[in-house]
Amino acid sequence: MSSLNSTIFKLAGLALLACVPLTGESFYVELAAKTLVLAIFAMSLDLLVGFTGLVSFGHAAYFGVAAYSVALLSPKYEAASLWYVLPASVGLSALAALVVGLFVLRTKGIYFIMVTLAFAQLAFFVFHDTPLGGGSDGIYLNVKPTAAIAGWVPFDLDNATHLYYFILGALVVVYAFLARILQSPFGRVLVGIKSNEHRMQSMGYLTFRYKLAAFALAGGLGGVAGFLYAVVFGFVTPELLSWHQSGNVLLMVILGGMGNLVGAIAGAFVFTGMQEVFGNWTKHWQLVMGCVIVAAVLFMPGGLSAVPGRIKRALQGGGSNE
Amino acid sequence: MGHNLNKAFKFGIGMALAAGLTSGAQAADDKIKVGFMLPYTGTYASLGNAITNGFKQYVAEQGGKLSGREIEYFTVDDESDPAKATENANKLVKRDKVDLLVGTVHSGVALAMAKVARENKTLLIVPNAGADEITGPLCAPNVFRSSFTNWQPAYAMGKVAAQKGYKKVVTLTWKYAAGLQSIDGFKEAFEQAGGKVVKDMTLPFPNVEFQPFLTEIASLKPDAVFVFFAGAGAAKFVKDYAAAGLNKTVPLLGSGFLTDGNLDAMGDSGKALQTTLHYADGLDNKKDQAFRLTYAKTYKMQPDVYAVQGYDAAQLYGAGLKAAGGDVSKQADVIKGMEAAKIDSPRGAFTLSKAHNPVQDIYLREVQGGQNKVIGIPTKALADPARGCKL
Amino acid sequence: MPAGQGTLMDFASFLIQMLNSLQYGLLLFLVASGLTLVFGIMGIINLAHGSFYMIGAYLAFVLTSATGSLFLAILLGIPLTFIVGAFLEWALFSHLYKREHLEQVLLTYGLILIFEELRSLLVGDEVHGVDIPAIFSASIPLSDVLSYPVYRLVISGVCIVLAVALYFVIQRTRLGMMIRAGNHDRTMVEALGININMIYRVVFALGFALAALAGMLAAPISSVFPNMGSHVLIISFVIVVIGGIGSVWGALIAALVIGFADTFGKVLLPDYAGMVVYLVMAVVLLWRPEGILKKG
Amino acid sequence: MSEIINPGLAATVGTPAAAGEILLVAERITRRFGGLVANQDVCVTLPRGKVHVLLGPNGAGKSTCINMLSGDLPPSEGTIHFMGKDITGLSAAQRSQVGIGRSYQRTNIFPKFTVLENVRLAAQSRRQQPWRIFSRAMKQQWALDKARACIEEAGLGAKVDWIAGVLSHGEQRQLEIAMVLATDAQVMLLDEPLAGMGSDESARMVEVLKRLKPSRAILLVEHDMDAVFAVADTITVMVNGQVLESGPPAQIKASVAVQQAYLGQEDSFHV
Repeated sequence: MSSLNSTIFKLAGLALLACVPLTGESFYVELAAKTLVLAIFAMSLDLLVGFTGLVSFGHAAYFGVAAYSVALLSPKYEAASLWYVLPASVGLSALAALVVGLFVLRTKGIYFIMVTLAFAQLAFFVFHDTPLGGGSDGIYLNVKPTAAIAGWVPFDLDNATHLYYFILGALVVVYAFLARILQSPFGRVLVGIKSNEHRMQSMGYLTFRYKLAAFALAGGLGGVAGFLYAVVFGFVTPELLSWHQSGNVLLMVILGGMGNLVGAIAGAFVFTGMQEVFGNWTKHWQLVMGCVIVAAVLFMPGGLSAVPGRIKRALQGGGSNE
Repeated sequence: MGHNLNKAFKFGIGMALAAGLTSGAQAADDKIKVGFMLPYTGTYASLGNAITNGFKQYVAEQGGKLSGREIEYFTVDDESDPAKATENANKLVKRDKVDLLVGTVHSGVALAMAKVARENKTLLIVPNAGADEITGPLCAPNVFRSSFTNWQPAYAMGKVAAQKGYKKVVTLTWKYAAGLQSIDGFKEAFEQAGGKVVKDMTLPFPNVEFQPFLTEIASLKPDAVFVFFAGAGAAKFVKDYAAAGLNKTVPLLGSGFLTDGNLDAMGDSGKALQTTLHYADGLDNKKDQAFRLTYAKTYKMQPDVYAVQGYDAAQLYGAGLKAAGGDVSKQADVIKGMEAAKIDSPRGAFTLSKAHNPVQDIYLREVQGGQNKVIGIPTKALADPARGCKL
Repeated sequence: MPAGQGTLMDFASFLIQMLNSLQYGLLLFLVASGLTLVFGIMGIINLAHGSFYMIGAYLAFVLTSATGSLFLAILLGIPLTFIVGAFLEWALFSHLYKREHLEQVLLTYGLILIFEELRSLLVGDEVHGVDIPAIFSASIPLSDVLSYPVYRLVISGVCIVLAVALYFVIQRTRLGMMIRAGNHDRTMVEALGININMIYRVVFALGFALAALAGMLAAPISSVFPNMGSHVLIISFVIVVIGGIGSVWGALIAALVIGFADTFGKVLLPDYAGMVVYLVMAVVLLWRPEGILKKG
Repeated sequence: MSEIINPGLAATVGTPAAAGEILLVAERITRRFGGLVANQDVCVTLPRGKVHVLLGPNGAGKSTCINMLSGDLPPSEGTIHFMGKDITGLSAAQRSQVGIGRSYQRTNIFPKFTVLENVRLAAQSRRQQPWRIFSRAMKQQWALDKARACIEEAGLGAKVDWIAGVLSHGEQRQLEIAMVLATDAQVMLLDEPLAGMGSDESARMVEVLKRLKPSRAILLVEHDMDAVFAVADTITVMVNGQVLESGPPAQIKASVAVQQAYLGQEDSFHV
């Protein structure tokens, strides 16, 4: 029954999201589009953090690599083909993750967290300092990619509504892709690595390779989000790769409860929601945000997805005192 | 478990919708809507506040109305974060539907704002960011600036350096647009007049470990050093420069931001430093005296160049509104009014170039007693060349 | 460096640049040492360490303004930050030891936001300077145009003294023994009847005080400004990774290496200066994934 | 315990292998931790069809020895050969792939997974196809069959769908055996599989071991003397990281040195 409900709720959520453009409020459509992009980003990180047990604090690097790829691969005043820049930018971010993974997966625990962070900083400086990236002021994407195939244009990314549904479609595809992968023997190995990597090794799994594959995959999916971000905003800057972005997406994953794809999506919505509400409420919204984060860690282990269960337990008088 | 997820999911959507509702536009049709997109947190927070104060001071001086219309303010903290710039600009443009967008300090953010303004045909006044492109290749009929281009003060300093007889100069800046464009402006004037820039050095923004560069300068022994730094980094640079003893043998020249808003932080090290900017302390001008008095009374602090730029943004808009009779829907008339305006600024009167950038006097200033005292006007009515602008 | 490269850098400049590297490296060490202790001994990943540095610098500004002397400011500041550190450990960090690193990351990330906003509310967003104490304000001439500020040498001296003191405390004192034991096996230490919670509190407070001291010492030469902690944080991470988590000596070596790489990177490869330190880190990781010196 | 021969196991249990064939040889393996020598010049030979028991007081170095054989610890000196091939430099995962499986002294399972999933993962390791990311793990019938067979074999048939973490201690040890079985290990290194088990469970485990014995080589670290003498073909006694004596159970039982060094301390030594 639970799984029936689950499907119903997922579809209801999807229907709700599909209705957003009907409001006609272009700002909110764009905000929702951005949140969906972040949701894809959060799901990609969840593959690492929630399912493989790899706490990457540098995931923004792959987001940024893809975003920059779009800007750099597109001609300055003409539209690039979507069918070329999308695979290319996603491929480049997966490749970047593969290379970085070769280094960082040699480390564990705290090291891994710090080393992923440091490599993301390296990527940040590649776009920030070298002639490649256009410096701290970033690069414009003057013309959005076109979806034309031999003269036929199935949809137009310049149209906000089309773009929104394109992103919503991408979200569904990435969700289905990840959900499917997690059911596969490959996915089961990743979850096994999270639970007990040592045992996986003693059972004959070369876990490094699996982790590397997961790292590159997550980088590529993060690249999908980065690609969409660049298309939505038409502007890329090194800040997209900054450690604050890495921290924010980690926050979304944790808010939603790790190892839970729908949770990651919810986390992205809660995060942008909090930013909006607090930001409109007070100039010192970051103080409120910080307090919420600290309180969430201290009093809400397990993330948002654990909240309903905790409330239920508390109401039944058997609340945990964790 | 699945059950919980979905509750979480619904919660997330609920939150997002709630966010939408609480922040929904609550327009009052009779007021003119002005949106400030400025830094109110982080490194540039004090600049954002000064600009806001200046703008509001002018409006207050007009009795809280421009051309008989009340002003309603909307503010967004841009955090000087280019990654959020487009979204933040859209908050004001698309959500709040402001009539005038004012912002910002950070050049990268300002470029993104200019893009949003061009796409949505919203009137934009940039009250600080000096990126040459905004009134250069990216200029637009609805984009104005009440401040300067990076090129302007640096170009003036290039002339000053040549006049002082320097032949060999080394430059140093953070490697970002504002710095590099300043260096270009300096070089243009200095080399036209026969000088030679022997080495350009850069370091990543906002890195402040200058020691290796000071050593390099000492070994090159130039006639002078031209730098672009601002804020905290500038204060640190000036202190390091003095501590290295270089100030005794190699004169330090800079664009005015080197010594603006941070003189207290640099202490004695800043003494007698010469910089060029479109504003200075001790201007012999009634408008300035009145402006400073009111500002000090209202906000309990001294105004700076940023406050002036905010004040002039309001004056500029006021001139446009007047031309359109207070009707913001006649944007073409507003723009015409702004283009034709002669702004009686505390910095001295200025007009706008075709590219919508001030044509203004650049002052040579010297740090004296904790102030940037004007000691000369090397270039009168200097206009930015606005290369690449097709207006 | 051979004389043939004189066009790139003459020998005197090279020596001065070496001095610059050393001085920068030692200051980095001071910040990173507290971080590596907290990482290594308590197993806590602390993103707020950069904020501790920022707090130190602002304390130096506020206390120097109030007392008129940087010495007094530091004398007051050290116990003050130590107490605040102990309090933070009690109130927040002590709940994190058995939590996952992820939650530690999150909580300390939240703390950064809180500290920055509190700083903004209490002291404002302006840039401030702190005067170098008069007796150290002189400079020593190194060449005909360049002199070296005495205060920078003083900072280096203080850093060296602190490095030696840390070594002494960790290797030769009872507290150090307990720290080293706690570093290796928490349950064993508890079995010996040692109050590990107290050790952790002291170590954390010490880490806080060290970072704050670095901020206080650096305040006169770096100025005091918003978000000053974030650059220091990342570079400290790199140092701890290179040196090996928990190794104070490793941190010292790594800090000097980074000081060297950064200084010469800026002069010789200006377009790639930002990346140089991270490239150094990547090379070290290839060579030794657990850092130059493992913990212990 | 039923006598069903499960299809998944048939291939492994019933392999007609030459009994007595030498599978694993460790020669003079030594392990140092800093200045401490945990194992010195230990030699172990494991032929197919035999159970080799490692005995010794706590701290004698039995676990270190198993860790070196399984690849969890690289030896400081000495060589290890499997079926004539030098495997000294192979990692634990690689050794598992050639046919060496182990269980751990401290229960080492996936506590949040079901019993079936624990063993299925072990079975899956024999035919890894990581590129097939779109097939469903739960539709790989061969792995499921094999997992169920091994669970049955280890005596956990009734608890296939339980969450591993809630099993009793003894059941978790059985689960470990099932996981080793599922990896088709030719050489099984079992670190105290009977620890913490009730007498019923122990007896059943001894039955399992006896049944597995003919087709494999088994190295057993165990304290339960009843069990040891019930299954052992060879016993090696270790003290202070060195081999004190090695031989058939009768020889060990009779050894004065062993009596003094080790068995003398054990009041439970009775046959």
